[in-house]
Amino acid sequence: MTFDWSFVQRYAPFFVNGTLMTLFISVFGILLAIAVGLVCAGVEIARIPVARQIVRIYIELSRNTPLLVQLYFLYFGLPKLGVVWSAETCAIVGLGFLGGSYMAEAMRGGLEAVPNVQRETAYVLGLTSTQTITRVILPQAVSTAIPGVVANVIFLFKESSVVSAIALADVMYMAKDLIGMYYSTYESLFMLVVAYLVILLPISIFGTWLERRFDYERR
Amino acid sequence: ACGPSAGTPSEAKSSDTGTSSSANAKARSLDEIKKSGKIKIAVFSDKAPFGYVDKDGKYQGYDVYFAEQLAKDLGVDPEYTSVDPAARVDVLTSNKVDLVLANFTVTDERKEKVDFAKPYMKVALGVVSPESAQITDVSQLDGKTLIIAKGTTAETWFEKNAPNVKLQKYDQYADAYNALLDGRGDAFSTDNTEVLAWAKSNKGFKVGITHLGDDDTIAPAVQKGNTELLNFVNDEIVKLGKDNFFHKDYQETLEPVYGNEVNPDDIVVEGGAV
Amino acid sequence: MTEPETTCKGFEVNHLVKQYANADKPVLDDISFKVEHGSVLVVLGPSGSGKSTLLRTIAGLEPIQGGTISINNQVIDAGKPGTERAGRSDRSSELRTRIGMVFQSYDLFPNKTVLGNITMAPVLVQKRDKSEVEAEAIRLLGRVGLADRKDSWPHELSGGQRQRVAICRALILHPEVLLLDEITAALDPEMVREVLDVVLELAKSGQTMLIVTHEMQFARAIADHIILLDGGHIVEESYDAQAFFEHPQTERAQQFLHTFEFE
Amino acid sequence: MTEPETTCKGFEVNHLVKQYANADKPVLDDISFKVEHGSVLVVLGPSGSGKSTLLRTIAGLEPIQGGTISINNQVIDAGKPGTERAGRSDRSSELRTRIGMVFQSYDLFPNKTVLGNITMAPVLVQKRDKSEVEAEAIRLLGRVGLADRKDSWPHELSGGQRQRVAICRALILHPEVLLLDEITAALDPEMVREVLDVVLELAKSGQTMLIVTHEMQFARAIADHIILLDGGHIVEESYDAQAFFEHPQTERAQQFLHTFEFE
Amino acid sequence: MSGAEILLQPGVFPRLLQGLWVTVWIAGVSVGASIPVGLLMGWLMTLKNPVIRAAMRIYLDFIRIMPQLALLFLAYYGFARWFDWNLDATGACVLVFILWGGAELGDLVRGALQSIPKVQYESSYVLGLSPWQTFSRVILPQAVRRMLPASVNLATRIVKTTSLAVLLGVVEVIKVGQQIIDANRFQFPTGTLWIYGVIFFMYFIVCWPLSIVARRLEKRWSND
Ligand SMILES: Nc1ncnc2c1ncn2[C@@H]1O[C@H](COP(=O)(O)OP(=O)(O)OP(=O)(O)O)[C@@H](O)[C@H]1O
Ligand SMILES: Nc1ncnc2c1ncn2[C@@H]1O[C@H](COP(=O)(O)OP(=O)(O)OP(=O)(O)O)[C@@H](O)[C@H]1O
Ligand SMILES: [Mg+2]
Ligand SMILES: [Mg+2]
Repeated sequence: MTFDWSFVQRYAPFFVNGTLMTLFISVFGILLAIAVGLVCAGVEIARIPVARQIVRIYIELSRNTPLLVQLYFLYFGLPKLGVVWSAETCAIVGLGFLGGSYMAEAMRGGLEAVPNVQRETAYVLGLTSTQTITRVILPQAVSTAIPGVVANVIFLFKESSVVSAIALADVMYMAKDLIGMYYSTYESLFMLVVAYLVILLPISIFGTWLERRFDYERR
Repeated sequence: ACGPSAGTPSEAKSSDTGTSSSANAKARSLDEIKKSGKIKIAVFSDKAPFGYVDKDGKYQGYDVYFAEQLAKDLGVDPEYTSVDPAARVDVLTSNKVDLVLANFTVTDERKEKVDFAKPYMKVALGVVSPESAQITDVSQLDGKTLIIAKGTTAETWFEKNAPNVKLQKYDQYADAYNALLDGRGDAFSTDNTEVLAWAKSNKGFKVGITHLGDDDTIAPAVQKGNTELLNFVNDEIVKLGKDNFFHKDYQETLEPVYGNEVNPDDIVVEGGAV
Repeated sequence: MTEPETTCKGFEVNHLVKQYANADKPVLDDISFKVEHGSVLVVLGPSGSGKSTLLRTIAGLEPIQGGTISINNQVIDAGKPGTERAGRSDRSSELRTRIGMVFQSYDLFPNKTVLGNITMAPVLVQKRDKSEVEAEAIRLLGRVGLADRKDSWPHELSGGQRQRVAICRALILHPEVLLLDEITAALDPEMVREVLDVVLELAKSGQTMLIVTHEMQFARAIADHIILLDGGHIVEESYDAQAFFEHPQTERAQQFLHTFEFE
Repeated sequence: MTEPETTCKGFEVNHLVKQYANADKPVLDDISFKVEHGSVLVVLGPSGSGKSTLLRTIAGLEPIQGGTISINNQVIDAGKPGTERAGRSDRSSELRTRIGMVFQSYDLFPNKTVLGNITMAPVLVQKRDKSEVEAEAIRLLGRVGLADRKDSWPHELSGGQRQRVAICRALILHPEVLLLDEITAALDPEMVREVLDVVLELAKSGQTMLIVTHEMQFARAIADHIILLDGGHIVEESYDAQAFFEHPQTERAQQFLHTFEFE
Repeated sequence: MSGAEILLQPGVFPRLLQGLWVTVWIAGVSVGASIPVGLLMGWLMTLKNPVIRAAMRIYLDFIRIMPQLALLFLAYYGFARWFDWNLDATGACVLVFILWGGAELGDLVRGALQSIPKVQYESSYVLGLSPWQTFSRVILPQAVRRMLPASVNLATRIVKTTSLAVLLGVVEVIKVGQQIIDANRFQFPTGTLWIYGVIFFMYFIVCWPLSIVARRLEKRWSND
């Protein structure tokens, strides 16, 4: 069996569309995850009584169950309760649900890594609590949290490949589709690998740059 | 070592594990199959009444009924592998199974990749839709969403002949049906036998198009060039045809579902003669 | 204010009581002392005797359960029983800037340059003019021998350099009293020297200071006034460093000083 | 061996040269000294003068480029030029056990208890009987005041306790010479004292030792013999600690000692 | 009709448990086999040889950048044809999880080995231990401690990722669930919700204890 370049040329546009779908779902899913993560990390750091327990339970549930099952539950399970979300909504909510806990842990780690003496120094220098948070704590927390957040972003991009199971036409869906229709396994897998490299390599490189940019010890 | 199995006692995973490699992906000879005492057959596990797993976890259905007979005549036990529609070619080309008996429609593209035996069934495509918004003609689907399962003839047909239909593709039949039930698409298309059977037991749904495309045949498939097994299967089909075996199969597996709405001769092919 | 001359100009602690939550007795129990304006108090004591705690209560980092802390006769903190679990004192920003503190750990803000570290508080808190503050910062850096490092990042500095910057950061607010808690404990000997030389310099220039240190030679050289803490109390107090180190009065002090001598 | 009595019983370094890879000149350049059996050599010098390097070459941790290191006239390491990038010396296990070393950082094996730390090497390397070794370990722990901590884990000990265990771990091999590299540099003053007391004890019992320290009082008390390193050379050597500290001969030594004095 | 009753049907729970067993089996075998692979990879990653270094880097980065699902497809469909390597779906899953687990674990091993302070090697040398004694008695036990919490977390990730096996046709817990949903779709139209709900909690019950163990270990060993 030989590699059929003309097949690749013919169906490359499919993969471009698939890539756009992957980007669409991932970007919104990740933004949601970051928002959820911020709220949860805030709740945990501030030790808000009841909310804190809820956040703990959420984090355990989200971290210990697979995204595919979460998606099936949202997509096929919820309609039985009368809640019908579109596949896109399910995918974004699913990614946000899964990613939120990972983001929360990374951000909490960043905040907790700021030594207490930094807060004390700010106090002694007369800074107000807002000034302390914005000028002293957050910049340092961001610096420590970034590597974790970047790793999570890449992780979530990859996880998004399972949305094909709920009929969203992402790159994975395209690959499976072409294999199923034309039995062109090589070519489809080749385009799949290329598509993920095209999406994730720049993100990985950007992530490394970002880590450097915010690493006060190294720039 | 064997992987564990779930679902059925009768089903065991392939006996060669992931890390063991055979010299090549060459198909097993009849002798090898006999010697191993097991024939590996790919069937559906969620496509009642053709191939499904019943409440006791046993494989059942029209395809499985035939598979049981084949294995018996070969003097071995059947070992079933659950496949998705889209995987049916690949399980053969990569020699994961000896035989595919999964409602496999004979098409020209597929003939290039696998060898089909004589047919044991014939179908055309059908389209099922909610009674409240019946689809009775393909043109009604323009701009609408049609649910299909990946790797089925329905997919290929609509891709080729109805570019204005938005296709929503699922890996598995179970998912596709669920999507239809939840109103995620306007209709679902696959082999007409299948949709007929489904619509019959799902209130509120009706098969608006019963016959679409050419009349296709359904046949067992083996790896390309595995003539030994192919010949055996062909001989079986001819031999069984003499006893009207497939009508009996129909009675056992399909009739309880189709009732008398369908004429068995519209579906069953005896002795490989269409 | 028209206070009579006789009262203390400087810094004063009266009957201070400090207890940590979950502890069965106070770490500091009825501590009183005065530090005259322009003089240096050295606080000595074994590990765990409450030296750091004393400096932290004065800086407002710990709530106190009894007594008062005052600067120039103005009470800035008064003890309230039952506040063991309370947070930091709610002093105004302005009051806090009147007391400077440098910690043992190199606590510069890692996200700001040397200059940024020094100028942040005067600009943000005292609302002083940025260019004026920068000019003063550079002057201070010159005084501690770091004029050329103003644009360095904290991690590029040695421990000794960081502590000198931390001193500048405290000094630029013109604190009436400067608290130094074992600022050389984590340094190599040569760096210890360069930091302590800066502190000796400061003492000469008349900066009021409270110093916790384990460098006995240095303590002896700099102290105008010494207190020895143990078991929550001041066990010996002296205004004569020479006399304290050579002829300590109490047995506890003799025993303590012996730790630092061999044979 | 039937060496004449006149030769050195003890430990000797001759014309030692040590250069690090990528460095343009040696850290140690033609260093020679002898340490009589049962005596204590204190190595002084400013930071970066090569004190640690000297101890590490003696322990075999660094390859040397010239000169020899010998114990009781037996050469255990001879320099070879061009070995800057070589790994540790390929001394036999047996030879290595004849030189003990304790480092500044608390280097106990965190995965073994106190007893496990001490008994591992004699059992594994010297093939001694386990129960005999344990009995000796307990005796040694008693000597350093830790008899009751034999089943503790390293992380449960204070820094001072860990260093005392590290000393026991070295002593149980009965090394002919013990190298101590700033073993109290990371400790609180009280702990410094408890560790140095153990070392003083050892010196009295006749253990040959090479000590690097910044505690001048301690150095003065323990040294039979002092060398001051600077710029890769021995700039001053003395067999009279009293004299060295009070009337250092060279200007460099005066300057060095001044770092530790205030006013 | 309440869909929850589907769970009370005879055979439903036992079959789901059987499916779960397949999931756990794949994860267990993969994790078990990842350990030696990871140790080997980790050791290779610490080597200074530039060729090995680069090869390990590319291997690790490729595995990290490719979604597991893509790797599964590569292994299942690609390998059999490219190398005539006959893997069934379960085999492909196990292979991918070992390659992936081995790479990630290898990185943990590398990190752990490199985080052991140099003075530990030096103390061992000075005490006369041989290089092998040093590695087996001093370095390895410490490295294992350091990497254990993260390794347990990796194991939970592998368990979770086995859910992708269904997309290759492995009859594990999700596929069993789909079969049950399909077989009962006339009697229990809302069975979907309940079956997926139960599967959700089954994963949770397998992974959660591992997460707890990881957190405990982290706390316990963070102080030394
Ligand atoms: N945040 C705290 N909560 C409870 N107890 C504390 C706290 N901080 C300190 N302590 C206890 O208070 C006592 C005094 O501690 P402090 O740090 O003031 O001593 P110190 O004299 O500075 O000792 P060192 O010389 O070791 O720095 C100690 O027994 C200590 O354990
Ligand atoms: N592994 C190494 N590679 C290259 N240079 C080194 C290495 N270790 C030490 N040096 C250099 O060798 C010189 C001597 O270092 P060494 O640690 O022996 O000094 P020291 O006298 O022990 O100093 P300190 O009092 O700070 O411990 C220093 O200039 C140091 O930078
Ligand atoms: Mg203190
Ligand atoms: Mg040194």
